[in-house]
Amino acid sequence: MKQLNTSLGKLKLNSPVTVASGTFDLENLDFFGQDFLGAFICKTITRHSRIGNPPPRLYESEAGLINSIGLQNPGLDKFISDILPRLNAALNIPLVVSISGSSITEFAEIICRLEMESGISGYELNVSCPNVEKEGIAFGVHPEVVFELCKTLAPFTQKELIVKLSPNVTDIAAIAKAAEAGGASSIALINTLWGMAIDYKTGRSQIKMGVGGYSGIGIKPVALALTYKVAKAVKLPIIAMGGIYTWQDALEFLWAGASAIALGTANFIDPLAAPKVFAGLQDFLAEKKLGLQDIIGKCEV
Amino acid sequence: MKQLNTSLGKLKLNSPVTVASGTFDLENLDFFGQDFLGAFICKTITRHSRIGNPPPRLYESEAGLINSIGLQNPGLDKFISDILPRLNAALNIPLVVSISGSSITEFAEIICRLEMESGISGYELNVSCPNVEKEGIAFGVHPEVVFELCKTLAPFTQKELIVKLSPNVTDIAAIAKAAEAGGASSIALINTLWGMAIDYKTGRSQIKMGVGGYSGIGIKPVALALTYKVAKAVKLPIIAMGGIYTWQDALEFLWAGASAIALGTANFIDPLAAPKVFAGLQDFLAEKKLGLQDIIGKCEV
Amino acid sequence: MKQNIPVRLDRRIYSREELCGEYFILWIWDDNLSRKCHPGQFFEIRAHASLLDAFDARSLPKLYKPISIYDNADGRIGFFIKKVGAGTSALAKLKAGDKLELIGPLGNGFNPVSNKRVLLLSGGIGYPPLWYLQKELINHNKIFWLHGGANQDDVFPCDEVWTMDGSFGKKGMVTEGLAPLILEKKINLVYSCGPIPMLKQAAKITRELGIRHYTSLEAYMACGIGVCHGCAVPIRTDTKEDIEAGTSIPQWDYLRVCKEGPVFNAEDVMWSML
Amino acid sequence: MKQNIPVRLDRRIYSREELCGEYFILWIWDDNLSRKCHPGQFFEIRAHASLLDAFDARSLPKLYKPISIYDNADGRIGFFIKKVGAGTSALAKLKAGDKLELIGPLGNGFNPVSNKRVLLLSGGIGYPPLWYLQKELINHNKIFWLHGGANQDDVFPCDEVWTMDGSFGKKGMVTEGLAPLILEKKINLVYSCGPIPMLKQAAKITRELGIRHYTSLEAYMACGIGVCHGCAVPIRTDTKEDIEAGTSIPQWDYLRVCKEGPVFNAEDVMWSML
Ligand SMILES: Cc1cc2nc3c(=O)[nH]c(=O)nc-3n(C[C@H](O)[C@H](O)[C@H](O)COP(=O)(O)OP(=O)(O)OC[C@H]3O[C@@H](n4cnc5c(N)ncnc54)[C@H](O)[C@@H]3O)c2cc1C
Ligand SMILES: Cc1cc2nc3c(=O)[nH]c(=O)nc-3n(C[C@H](O)[C@H](O)[C@H](O)COP(=O)(O)OP(=O)(O)OC[C@H]3O[C@@H](n4cnc5c(N)ncnc54)[C@H](O)[C@@H]3O)c2cc1C
Ligand SMILES: Cc1cc2nc3c(=O)[nH]c(=O)nc-3n(C[C@H](O)[C@H](O)[C@H](O)COP(=O)(O)O)c2cc1C
Ligand SMILES: Cc1cc2nc3c(=O)[nH]c(=O)nc-3n(C[C@H](O)[C@H](O)[C@H](O)COP(=O)(O)O)c2cc1C
Ligand code: FES
Ligand code: FES
Repeated sequence: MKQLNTSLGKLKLNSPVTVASGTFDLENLDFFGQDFLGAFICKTITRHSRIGNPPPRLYESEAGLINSIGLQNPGLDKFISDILPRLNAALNIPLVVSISGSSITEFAEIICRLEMESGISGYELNVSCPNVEKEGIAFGVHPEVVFELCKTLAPFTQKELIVKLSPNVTDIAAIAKAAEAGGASSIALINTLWGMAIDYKTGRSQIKMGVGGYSGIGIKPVALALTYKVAKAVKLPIIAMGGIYTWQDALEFLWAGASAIALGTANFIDPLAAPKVFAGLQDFLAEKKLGLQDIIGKCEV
Repeated sequence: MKQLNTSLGKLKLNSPVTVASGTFDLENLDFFGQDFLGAFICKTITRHSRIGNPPPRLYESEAGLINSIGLQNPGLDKFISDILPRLNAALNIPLVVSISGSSITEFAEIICRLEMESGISGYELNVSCPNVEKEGIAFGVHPEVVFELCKTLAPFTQKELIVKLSPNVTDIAAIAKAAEAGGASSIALINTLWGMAIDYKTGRSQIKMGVGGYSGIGIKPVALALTYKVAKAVKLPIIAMGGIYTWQDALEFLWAGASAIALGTANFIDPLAAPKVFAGLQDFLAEKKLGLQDIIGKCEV
Repeated sequence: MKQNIPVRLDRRIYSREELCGEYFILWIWDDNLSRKCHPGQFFEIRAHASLLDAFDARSLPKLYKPISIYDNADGRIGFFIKKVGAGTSALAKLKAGDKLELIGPLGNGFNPVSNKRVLLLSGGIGYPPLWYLQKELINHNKIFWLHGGANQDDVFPCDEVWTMDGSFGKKGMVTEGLAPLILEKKINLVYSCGPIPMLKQAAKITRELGIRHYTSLEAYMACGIGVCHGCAVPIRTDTKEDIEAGTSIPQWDYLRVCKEGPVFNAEDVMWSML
Repeated sequence: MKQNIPVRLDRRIYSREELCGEYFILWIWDDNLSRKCHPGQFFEIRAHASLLDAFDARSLPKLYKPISIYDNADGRIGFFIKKVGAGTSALAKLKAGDKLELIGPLGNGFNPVSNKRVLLLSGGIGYPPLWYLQKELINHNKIFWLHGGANQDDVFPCDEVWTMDGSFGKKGMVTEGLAPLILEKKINLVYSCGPIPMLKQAAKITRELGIRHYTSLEAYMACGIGVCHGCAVPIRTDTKEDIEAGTSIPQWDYLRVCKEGPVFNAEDVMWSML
């Protein structure tokens, strides 16, 4: 598997295939071995527990999934007491903890508390969840705030500091640059697009909250365009996601400039997506006698 | 057909089904009669002719189309001398002329010139084409500029003044509000999303320009979410588009708040899409004994 | 309420049965898998699809669909399915010999009981999980099964049938028959599965009569294995005393139908929020 | 170069032929349509799809694919197709009796000529339009047909064959044989169709030899009827004299392969931009 080594800032990964926050948990590892994964990114944790959004929370459209989970999670304390020990016991790949907050102070509080724990290789700052009004989203759209956030948090940790960006913005490159200037060590993108579906018979929204987050194969062209734009704008490594189902999809993102990719909705479509993407990449590179470094960012227009 | 009457600001339409700029021309009317359409929106015209982007300009992804036409058009003068007379001779439905410019003055110049012609029922201001660098796109993303644009143009014409918005922005509602405040009489949305595709084998972009505009069924959830957001934000009527293929899709947008819809990519997928959508809407409303006004904006969350 | 580690498998359809209306049954045969299943559990199933279909762009692979275990005997597991939309239509096209993708068994399942007077209450496609339950309970309990459907295409073997249009059995909502039957048959335990409005009404009745009632809920699912939190339903977890007001306030949480459910104590479900 | 108003039709596949490699031929039968077709024109075709498939979400309907008229005789129209991707794979699955969706005839087609010594040059899937052309020209002209392919699966009946791997005919690029043949056979007109690099090379040769050369270009298409401007290729429209420099500057425009093409004068194509 040597061939598929990659790195994400300070993190060395044994595989460019990782999993997107909120779409993968230890249960998935009942289906395949974790060595196919470069890292494990857990569901977003907030300072206090969040009950999440009212159901229905899911709707599958023609080409993807609309969700409205609303960052349901047990909160930082329960994460540390219950979840983290279980993750540490189970994992032998790097664990990245996804966190979100409603203020820079709250982010800082979470990171400082997590710094006291062992078994964490990095943080993913979720400033981009479209299902949380006036919280994550408010951060993700303002370059100045993202800059401040990273500048505040970077000194607290030596670990990988990933900022996860929203596609629902006018200029994602400006935000990526702000994250870079602020001291983030890599960029994750994209979180979900705004999405909605309505029952044509009754006029009722298929998602209780109305607008939800849209993911899956239908967003791939958008995710790829934004990956390409961000790769041109910053030097930071990128972990790309958005509609990656197959190893061919994964290659597109690597060519566009991603150092690693994450599978989100694909995990629901096929619980074996990760090993399949891994195997496909491995065969492709072997056949073409290429290494990942010959692909990453080498796209031609 | 009485049942399917609708209106768009100052325009009375005999059908809520219209066609999206750049995807439909007189040639399409070889396949069906124009009475199925509420209006005819022509390809965007600019002050001077534009040669367009280098090929390849098209790529079909899993769930839609990526295009990079680059607003190729013969320019205002040729439009007036060659195209407009042909449109007027052929059409007995309202003609909306889509226009774009690189400055407010240029937009004004075009409208003033077109006001001297007859047979035009309205203008669609394309401030949102993702395939034109620093032109259309620069307008569409700044509420202040959209406000100024509308404020400048509104006094020049008594005709329907539609502003067509880009989805590639942080806050589409703010831009729609700016258009409303500036004096636009209706809103069209959405133009294409940024989209890209790469040949996984070679790393070559499938579109010569790299990033193009993504349309088709895969963008439907996004278009619907943005239609809903804008319908909540402004009182102006909306002409909605983005991935509408079927009459069921059309109903979703009507529920969400659109007074009319437009078919874009669907015209390529099936040249008979418009009459099929029309017939489907008619049957649905007849069966449910509903009028369009019982549907438009009546979505429940 | 045992939870086994679910497996992901492809299995050939061993046989297929046609029923009235839009209903059909798919059988698979797997002795090992069969031994792991309990009444009330379900599988996520799908007509065989490949991720690579998305690349070929012929058809996009879609989510698995949650389907209860309808029967489980002699190594054969049955899925009793109603065709309602895209996912179940794809399943409806499968023939014996075709491949089925499976994840399961999933969920908590019903608690086995004995020496009880049990009433089973099903509505429409709520029927299948109760069939398997009934088979497990029948030797140790007295069972009465009440089933309701829209019309004669929605009714299946049981003790008493109601249809909305009166085309089979008694006419009306099946819950109209519930209270009298509970009293008449001296029922001390109800198991139910069906549409939410029916379950809500049934829960009200059993609550008023003070009868224990376990209900199996439905929800739209993405993962089926407890990962995505998409299948959440509001369930009472505790009560907190409000000293000042002298009342107790229910504490509740969104629990996962696929993991903590699909079977819940009807008392604990926050019906007003559903 | 006649242009008829294209029609949109569904037609049953009358018969299907299998060829070597990934090639096959689909025949339809429609006397009226047949009368409207000219060599070099094409149809947009597709395996029957419904917009409503998108709603059912079983499969998403995709674009039509441009396919040349390969043959047109006795009311039967043939499409000679190579399976290369999703669209042509869907066509490859069709059997006699299945429905084909058609839009056409489209494009300008080749200009008919007589009393000429004509060379046809095709590469790979550039073969089909030249077959129809050849049938129309054969009685009034002297024809020599040169064809090239990657290997023996890419060759079809003609006068001289080249393959890249030498598995059939001469080994090498088919354009290597072009100049000698033009001279030897005293050719005064070339018609070509094939991959861009081959056409580019051929255009250079005919230009140097001062031979008229019409070439049929390919492009990715969305509408096929001249509406979307997606199939643009750079074509010289005029020349402007640059008085100061004493040179003439080519004026060019992006023309549509589906409307102004697919056949262009090879002299006019801005090959360096392709
Ligand atoms: C734990 C569990 C066990 C189940 N067991 C069975 C079973 O044994 N047999 C069986 O046939 N079905 C069962 N279902 C329901 C089945 O999962 C749904 O009918 C199926 O997911 C619908 O998918 P679809 O793609 O065919 O339709 P969709 O396209 O998702 O929906 C089509 C139409 O059906 C409606 N609909 C969708 N899901 C449901 C639902 N869950 N209940 C009512 N209406 C719905 C939608 O509003 C829509 O109008 C079970 C569900 C759960 C959660
Ligand atoms: C006017 C015209 C006439 C044509 N006549 C014929 C014909 O008679 N018979 C026939 O088999 N084909 C013909 N073609 C080509 C045919 O249209 C394409 O092969 C087809 O559109 C490919 O679609 P797909 O979905 O199968 O493959 P895609 O998924 O679109 O592409 C699959 C692979 O093929 C490559 N590819 C795609 N299109 C082309 C192309 N045009 N040329 C070379 N490589 C391509 C892609 O880069 C990709 O690697 C014609 C094209 C034009 C424009
Ligand atoms: C059900 C669901 C839950 C998600 N939860 C989170 C989350 O908690 N934190 C986060 O940063 N992203 C979350 N996401 C977004 C994904 O991590 C990912 O960015 C997005 O789905 C796009 O990738 P995909 O198209 O591969 O799914 C969630 C997505 C889905 C579908
Ligand atoms: C090939 C193509 C050309 C287009 N040209 C224009 C244009 O000239 N002006 C414009 O305002 N929008 C243009 N659009 C955008 C469409 O009008 C429409 O907003 C978009 O495609 C979304 O709708 P759809 O998903 O139904 O195609 C074009 C779209 C396509 C696919
Ligand atoms: S369906 Fe994902 S948690 Fe239940
Ligand atoms: S394919 Fe649309 S103009 Fe040629």
